[in-house]
Amino acid sequence: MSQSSEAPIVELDGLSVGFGDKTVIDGVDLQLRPREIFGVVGETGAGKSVLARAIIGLLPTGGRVLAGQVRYRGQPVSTMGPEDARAFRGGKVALIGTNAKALLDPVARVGDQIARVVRSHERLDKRAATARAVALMREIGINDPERRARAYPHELSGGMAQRIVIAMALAGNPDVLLADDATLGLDATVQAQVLESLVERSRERGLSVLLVTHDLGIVRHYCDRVAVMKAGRLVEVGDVEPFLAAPANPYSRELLDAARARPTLQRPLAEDDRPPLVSVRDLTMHFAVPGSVEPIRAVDGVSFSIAAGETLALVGESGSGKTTAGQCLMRLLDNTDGRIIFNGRDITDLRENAFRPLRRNMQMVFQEPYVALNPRWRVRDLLAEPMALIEPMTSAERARRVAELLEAVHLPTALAEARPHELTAGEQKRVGVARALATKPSFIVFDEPTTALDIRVRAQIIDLIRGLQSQMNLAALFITHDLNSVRSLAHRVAVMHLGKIVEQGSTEAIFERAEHPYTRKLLAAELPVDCEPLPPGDIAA
Amino acid sequence: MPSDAPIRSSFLRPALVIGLFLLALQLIAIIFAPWIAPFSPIEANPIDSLQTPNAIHWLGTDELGMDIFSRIVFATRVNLLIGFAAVAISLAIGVPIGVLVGYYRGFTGALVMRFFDFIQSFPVFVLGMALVAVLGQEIWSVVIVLCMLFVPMFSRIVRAEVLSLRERPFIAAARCSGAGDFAIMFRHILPNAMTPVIVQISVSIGMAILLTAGLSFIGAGVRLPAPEWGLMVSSGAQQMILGVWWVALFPGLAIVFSVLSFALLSDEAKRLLDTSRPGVRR
Amino acid sequence: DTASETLIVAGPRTPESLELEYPSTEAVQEARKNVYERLLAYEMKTNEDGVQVENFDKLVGALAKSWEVSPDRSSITFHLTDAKSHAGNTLTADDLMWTFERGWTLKGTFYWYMHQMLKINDFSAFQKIDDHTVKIQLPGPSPLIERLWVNSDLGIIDATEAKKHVTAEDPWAAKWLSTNTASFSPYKVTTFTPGREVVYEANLDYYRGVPKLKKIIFREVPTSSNRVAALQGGAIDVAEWLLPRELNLLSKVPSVKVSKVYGNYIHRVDLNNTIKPFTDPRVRQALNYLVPRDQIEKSVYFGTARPTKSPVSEIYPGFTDEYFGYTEDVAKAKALLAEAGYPDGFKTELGYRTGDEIEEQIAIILKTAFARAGVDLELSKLPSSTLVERYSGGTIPAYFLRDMAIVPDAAYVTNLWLNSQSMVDFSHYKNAEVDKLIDKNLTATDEPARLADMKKVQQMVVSDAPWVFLFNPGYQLATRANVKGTSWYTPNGNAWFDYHKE
Amino acid sequence: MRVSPRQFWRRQPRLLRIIVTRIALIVPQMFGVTLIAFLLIRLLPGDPARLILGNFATDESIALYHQKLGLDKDVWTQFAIYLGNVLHGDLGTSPFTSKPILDDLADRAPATLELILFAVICTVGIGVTIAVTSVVKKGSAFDWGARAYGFAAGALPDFWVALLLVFFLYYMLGWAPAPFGRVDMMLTPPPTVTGFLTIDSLLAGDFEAFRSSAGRLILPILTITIVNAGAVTKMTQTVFAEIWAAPFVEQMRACGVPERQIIRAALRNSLPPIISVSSFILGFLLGAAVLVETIFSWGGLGQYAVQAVINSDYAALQGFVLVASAFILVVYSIADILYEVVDPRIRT
Ligand SMILES: Nc1ncnc2c1ncn2[C@@H]1O[C@H](COP(=O)(O)OP(=O)(O)OP(=O)(O)O)[C@@H](O)[C@H]1O
Ligand SMILES: Nc1ncnc2c1ncn2[C@@H]1O[C@H](COP(=O)(O)OP(=O)(O)OP(=O)(O)O)[C@@H](O)[C@H]1O
Ligand SMILES: [Mg+2]
Ligand SMILES: [Mg+2]
Ligand code: NI
Repeated sequence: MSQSSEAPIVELDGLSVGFGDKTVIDGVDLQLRPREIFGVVGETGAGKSVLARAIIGLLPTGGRVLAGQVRYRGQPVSTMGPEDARAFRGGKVALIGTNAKALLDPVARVGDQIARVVRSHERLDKRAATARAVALMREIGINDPERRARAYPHELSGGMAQRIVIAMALAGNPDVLLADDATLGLDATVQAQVLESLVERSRERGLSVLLVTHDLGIVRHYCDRVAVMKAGRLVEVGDVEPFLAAPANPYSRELLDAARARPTLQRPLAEDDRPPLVSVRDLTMHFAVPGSVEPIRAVDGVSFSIAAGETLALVGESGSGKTTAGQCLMRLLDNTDGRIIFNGRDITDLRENAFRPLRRNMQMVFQEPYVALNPRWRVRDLLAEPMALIEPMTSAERARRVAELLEAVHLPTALAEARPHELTAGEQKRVGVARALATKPSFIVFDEPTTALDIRVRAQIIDLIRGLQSQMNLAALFITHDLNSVRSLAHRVAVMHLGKIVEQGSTEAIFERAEHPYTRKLLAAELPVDCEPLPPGDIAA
Repeated sequence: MPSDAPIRSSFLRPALVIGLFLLALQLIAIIFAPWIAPFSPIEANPIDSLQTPNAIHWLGTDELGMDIFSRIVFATRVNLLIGFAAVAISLAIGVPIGVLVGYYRGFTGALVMRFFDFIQSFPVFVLGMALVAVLGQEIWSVVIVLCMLFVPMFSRIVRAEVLSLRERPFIAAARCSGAGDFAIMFRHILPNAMTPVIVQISVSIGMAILLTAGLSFIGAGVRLPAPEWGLMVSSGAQQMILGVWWVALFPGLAIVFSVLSFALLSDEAKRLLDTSRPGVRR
Repeated sequence: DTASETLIVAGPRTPESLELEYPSTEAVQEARKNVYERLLAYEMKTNEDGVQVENFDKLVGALAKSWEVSPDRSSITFHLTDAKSHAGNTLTADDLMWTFERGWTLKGTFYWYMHQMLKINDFSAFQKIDDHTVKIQLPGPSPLIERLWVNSDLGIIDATEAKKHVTAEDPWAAKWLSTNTASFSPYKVTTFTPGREVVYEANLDYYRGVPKLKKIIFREVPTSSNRVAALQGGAIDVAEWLLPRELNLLSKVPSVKVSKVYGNYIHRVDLNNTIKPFTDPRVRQALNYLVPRDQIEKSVYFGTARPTKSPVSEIYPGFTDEYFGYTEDVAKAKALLAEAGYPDGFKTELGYRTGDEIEEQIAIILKTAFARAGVDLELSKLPSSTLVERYSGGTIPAYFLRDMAIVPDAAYVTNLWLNSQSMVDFSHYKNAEVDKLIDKNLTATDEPARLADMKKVQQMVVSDAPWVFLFNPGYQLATRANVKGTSWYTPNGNAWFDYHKE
Repeated sequence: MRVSPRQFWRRQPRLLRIIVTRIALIVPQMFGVTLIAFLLIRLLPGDPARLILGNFATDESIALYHQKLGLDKDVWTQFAIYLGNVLHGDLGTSPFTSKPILDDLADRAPATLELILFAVICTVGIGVTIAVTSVVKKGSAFDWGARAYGFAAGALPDFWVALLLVFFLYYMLGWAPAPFGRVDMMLTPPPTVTGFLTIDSLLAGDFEAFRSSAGRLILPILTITIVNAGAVTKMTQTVFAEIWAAPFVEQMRACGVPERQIIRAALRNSLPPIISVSSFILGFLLGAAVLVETIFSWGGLGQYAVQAVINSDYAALQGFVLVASAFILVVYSIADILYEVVDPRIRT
């Protein structure tokens, strides 16, 4: 699909960008041709975002162009006067950033925000601009755009907010779109919808798109050409198909392999007639919303059970109630209704003091690794805290135990003295796991242990849990929306949707013979690197 | 690892240097007052009244011939004592109240907060005058007035922090790890709630100095002839319009520099605490 | 033209009320002087500074054009003059009777004079003889039977007008009269905004003639230096109650005139004679020996004050300073203290009034001066209400008091402050002999004998030293140079009728 | 279907709900304030009767006077009577002005309000302008100046600044009008309509009075502004700087929205804290302006309250506390309402 004959719209010529004395973009040459969709992949910190911002001439504070230049249709961006530069941004090249909610003015109606951009590039009165905004919103696939235009950002879902940002980007009629991880953090299903309409719009309008992403699946599905970025350099640039078939660069190959890894499914445990370790019946958790009559039904009559040594995966999109269910299990939330039986004992109505001794047997690894660790405490103290639940220990014993735990989660002993903010996200997750293991519990709730991590770190964590499973005969509730990790860890899977479990079964059964339409949609939204693209309609439905 | 660079460089910031310098001056004045001050700070010597600044009386004399420089030096003791005492007492009372009220939100807590609202909405100086009228014109009365203002302030700050901290996942995690209410409140939450409090401490000392001066100015402060900056300004206030400027000017400057030093230190404290403040490392 | 007929006066505070019966503050006394007219007056004379002052030896008629006192001095008959009130009503005996009955019922100032001083026990003492004649019959003789009626506290209300404002709950129109005037005086109040201003307008029918100043605007300017600045700047015509230092400054300004009178004020430190160590006269004497009077006179008063050498005002008949021997003598003071058992001194509290700069300064000077004999004063600045409560309740050992006795009579004065029966003997001074002499002379009518007795009283009091004698601060008024006619009366309030502008 | 009161409530417009909620809160708060103020004020030492009666006090007349003031009854009866009177709009009569306290307050409130309203407007206007300029021109000399000012202003005692201004601008240079009173003593104040002399004199067409009253406002307002604008500057700087660095500002820039528009949008986002700090300053000044009032002989509420304390004038002090609290509550409520109105994220 590449049109190599035409002159490039945007051209990077030996561009280097630095922050202080650190070079972040290092001599990048790149040409963006008319009407092409160009993918840029690479791990965190590779310089993808900085690259996109360099193109639009708006480096983050402290950033400097060290060498080279960016040209738009031959004209160097750096030579534009302030007014030209303003008109250029949004009018010629538009940027779509990560985390759309933060990109919207929280106290302005979204329609007005789009109209504001329209009026920045065109002389229009307010009404005409608003009308244009509504039209753009409709174009980008927002239902009932007239009403939505009057909404404030906080009233929108993440996917919708992302569409608004796309509409803002399109509002100035640019030739080039720079989409910087535009769908990061969205649910797989929503991500697919948003990307779909973005690409569709671009093709319709004949725009060039620079699609920055982590996900090779996305590249495979949408891009014409791709560049792999590592530490500020483009290590490989080429058409997508040959690249996927045979990446030339070893780093590219490594990335591709990690993305392709498709573990074998866990077999279900052999049936036995012992009572399950954890059993949950009709668990219900409603949150009263101040000022509203209707409570949020976060968990709405959920039943499942987990046998000793078994791992149950709880999957479902964001907000479906997975974390809430897990926290009810740990009695961090007082469930509205339903029973929780642990090890044959009904723990539903136990008071905190009575329940505390039981905590040594049930632990939880929290979703956000960082915020679940007291920022003022050292790792040593964080790990020692739960030990008070077991038995009195001398400080020497405690220190030894801390060392053991760190080893168990493959962390260097030296980290015992560190504070949480000195750790990387992967290390923080591991400290969380170690903390849960400190009391040698028989049951752990893992809440999204792999999200927001780089592909390679993700694999390490999965390995770690897998190891624990087999060594300690640990029962686990494994909450995630990363289907790949479900494959490698779960014996059984429960699919949650809007507070209810819509389908439950062995991992194999769910992945291969899903019955419920929602399950199928969830599975389909995964954009694998190695299978045929699905017809778009199927996803957006 | 926390990079040492920003912290070290922030020690050289001019604001910090000025703040510490001014603080050091005050400490010197407090400790060495009798040696620094050339005259007695409380003895009237009417023969020398209202002398313009000169070689003997560097900053002049007031209506009763008391040496303004000596009084300013000695006043440092009074003013800072009041400031430190008020803030220390308020911290000791206000912080635990804030933690409890924030952690156990209930009717009592709401009542306490409403009471604080009342106290805080009461015009400062009228409250001060009334209290000093009830309690007598003592240093401790002024301290109590200030505590009435600061306790609600510290409680509020702590409470606000606690309210948000108690919902943070690490509290749930601590509970999972078997921490009881007391441990959660005072071992987990409190240390995390202290940053704004620490910043506020310094600000409050400054406020205390200003308020003490204001109270003295309207006659609800310490007892004459005790040297106190506000009182000194007040004794010169009347004459300002008649051209006698030095009596009010210099003690006022002392107030400004003193409060400024604490403001600067508070700002630097905020900055220092901020650098070690959590930020997810990617 | 109106500018020369309008006088703008600035004072520290506006009167609290126009009521005759209660407040007895300086501001109220001044208002009364202008909005009420009394029955009798003293003849005026010019003092050495050109100020009109009262000649206490010669009484003249006011609203009473003539009067008779019975030979035993136990009854007095007033014959009224033809006076017109602000409302145009003519003065009659009914006005007097209503005013007297009102005062008798309200138990305020009037009652105090009649009951405490003249010993009247029943209202029947007041009799209307005819429309222009009223007689007052005392149970016994009184030396004060005439002189009391000079006080402006005993002004006569225009009853016809006042009765229009009587209500069921308020049979004496107390509410209305506290903010309005109905009388036969030279001025009436047309605007009464306490805290801000009071506007007086002339009574064109005033019986002594039309006031030269048609309008007096009294503005409250609490800070004395602001009054100085305003006077210097020509924004006001008269500045009342300035500090000596300021008067000293103004006396050098040509456009301003400062008038001084050594009036009837007594400024002192009252010692509570029932609180240790002031129970011992030697301690009280010692303190009197410690006062640096010269220093205070120069540096605080700038020569506007004179030391008081007797409890009786120096301008009043019967005054003597011959027993006063308290010079500044530290050695003597120390000796007295040692004798009294306080060789190392003692610690005590000295109260003064919030906002009174003079007292504050003297307090600090006294602190330094007393420290020489080991007497450690703790200075308490107290709001006036608190100070008054503390000294009237007897809970403060020492405090400043600046007071005056309006009636120029030594027995009256000493009775007020030194008779142990008096409500305002706040120092709780008690000397049986003094009491006896005072009581006797409240009713005795033999003037020479009275003067002799009062001399004895002064001698005893000075030697007992119930107070720390300080100063007669005098009375001063600063005006623009074109304001003429300064006068002074015992209540220390200005009578604007005497003034005019050139 | 029957509509439950709750649902009915939910259906009302947001603004109405906010306002009604606020007003409903004021009533119990005012009751609490009345009660606490009443009890606290009874603790004040001092006996007004003595002060008023002076040398003519006798036990009899003092008792009579206490009876007149109602001081002879026990505290709770006094409170009940007082509350009843307050509900009927009667705050009592001050023995020190002989006037109904409500009249006294009504007479003095405009002086204070005129001063602090204009002062707050200047304070906020100047504070915000300085802050915004310094953030937008970060690192410039202006920015440094603004920062230094933000610090220094917080350290200035207002009474001292007032004195310095009087000394320099009035005594030395003679630029400022005399620093006592709200209007030249020679002039007759215009007839009272709003109580604001500047406005009343304009209404009366009396330009001399307007010039004089506006002139007299200069020094006190300057004092308050200099002292308090620093706090506004500092606070706005922090908030605005944070918003100025927010992704959405960057996004607007990336979309080519002109800078002026971006500043406006960012300022709009900084409004809530600016509103609360303004309301706080307004409430604070009601009590704190007493020092400035004293120096400029302003004759406002603050001075009235101070006099009331000095005289142990219970009724007047209570009246002041009541009116001050009501004022502060109203200001805070308005601020809360505005706060919620400008921030659509707050759920009601
Ligand atoms: N404002 C800044 N100041 C200093 N360094 C920065 C700044 N912004 C980015 N960097 C550095 O530039 C490098 C590249 O960052 P960039 O955000 O472009 O990475 P990325 O590839 O977009 O990563 P991600 O996938 O996490 O978005 C990183 O090392 C980062 O630390
Ligand atoms: N404390 C709370 N108060 C009110 N609503 C809540 C509360 N906690 C969760 N919710 C709501 O409950 C619903 C389920 O939330 P939950 O965190 O369990 O989802 P989740 O499946 O874990 O989502 P994610 O994948 O994003 O973690 C959401 O709509 C959420 O807004
Ligand atoms: Mg990025
Ligand atoms: Mg979750
Ligand atoms: Ni009623």
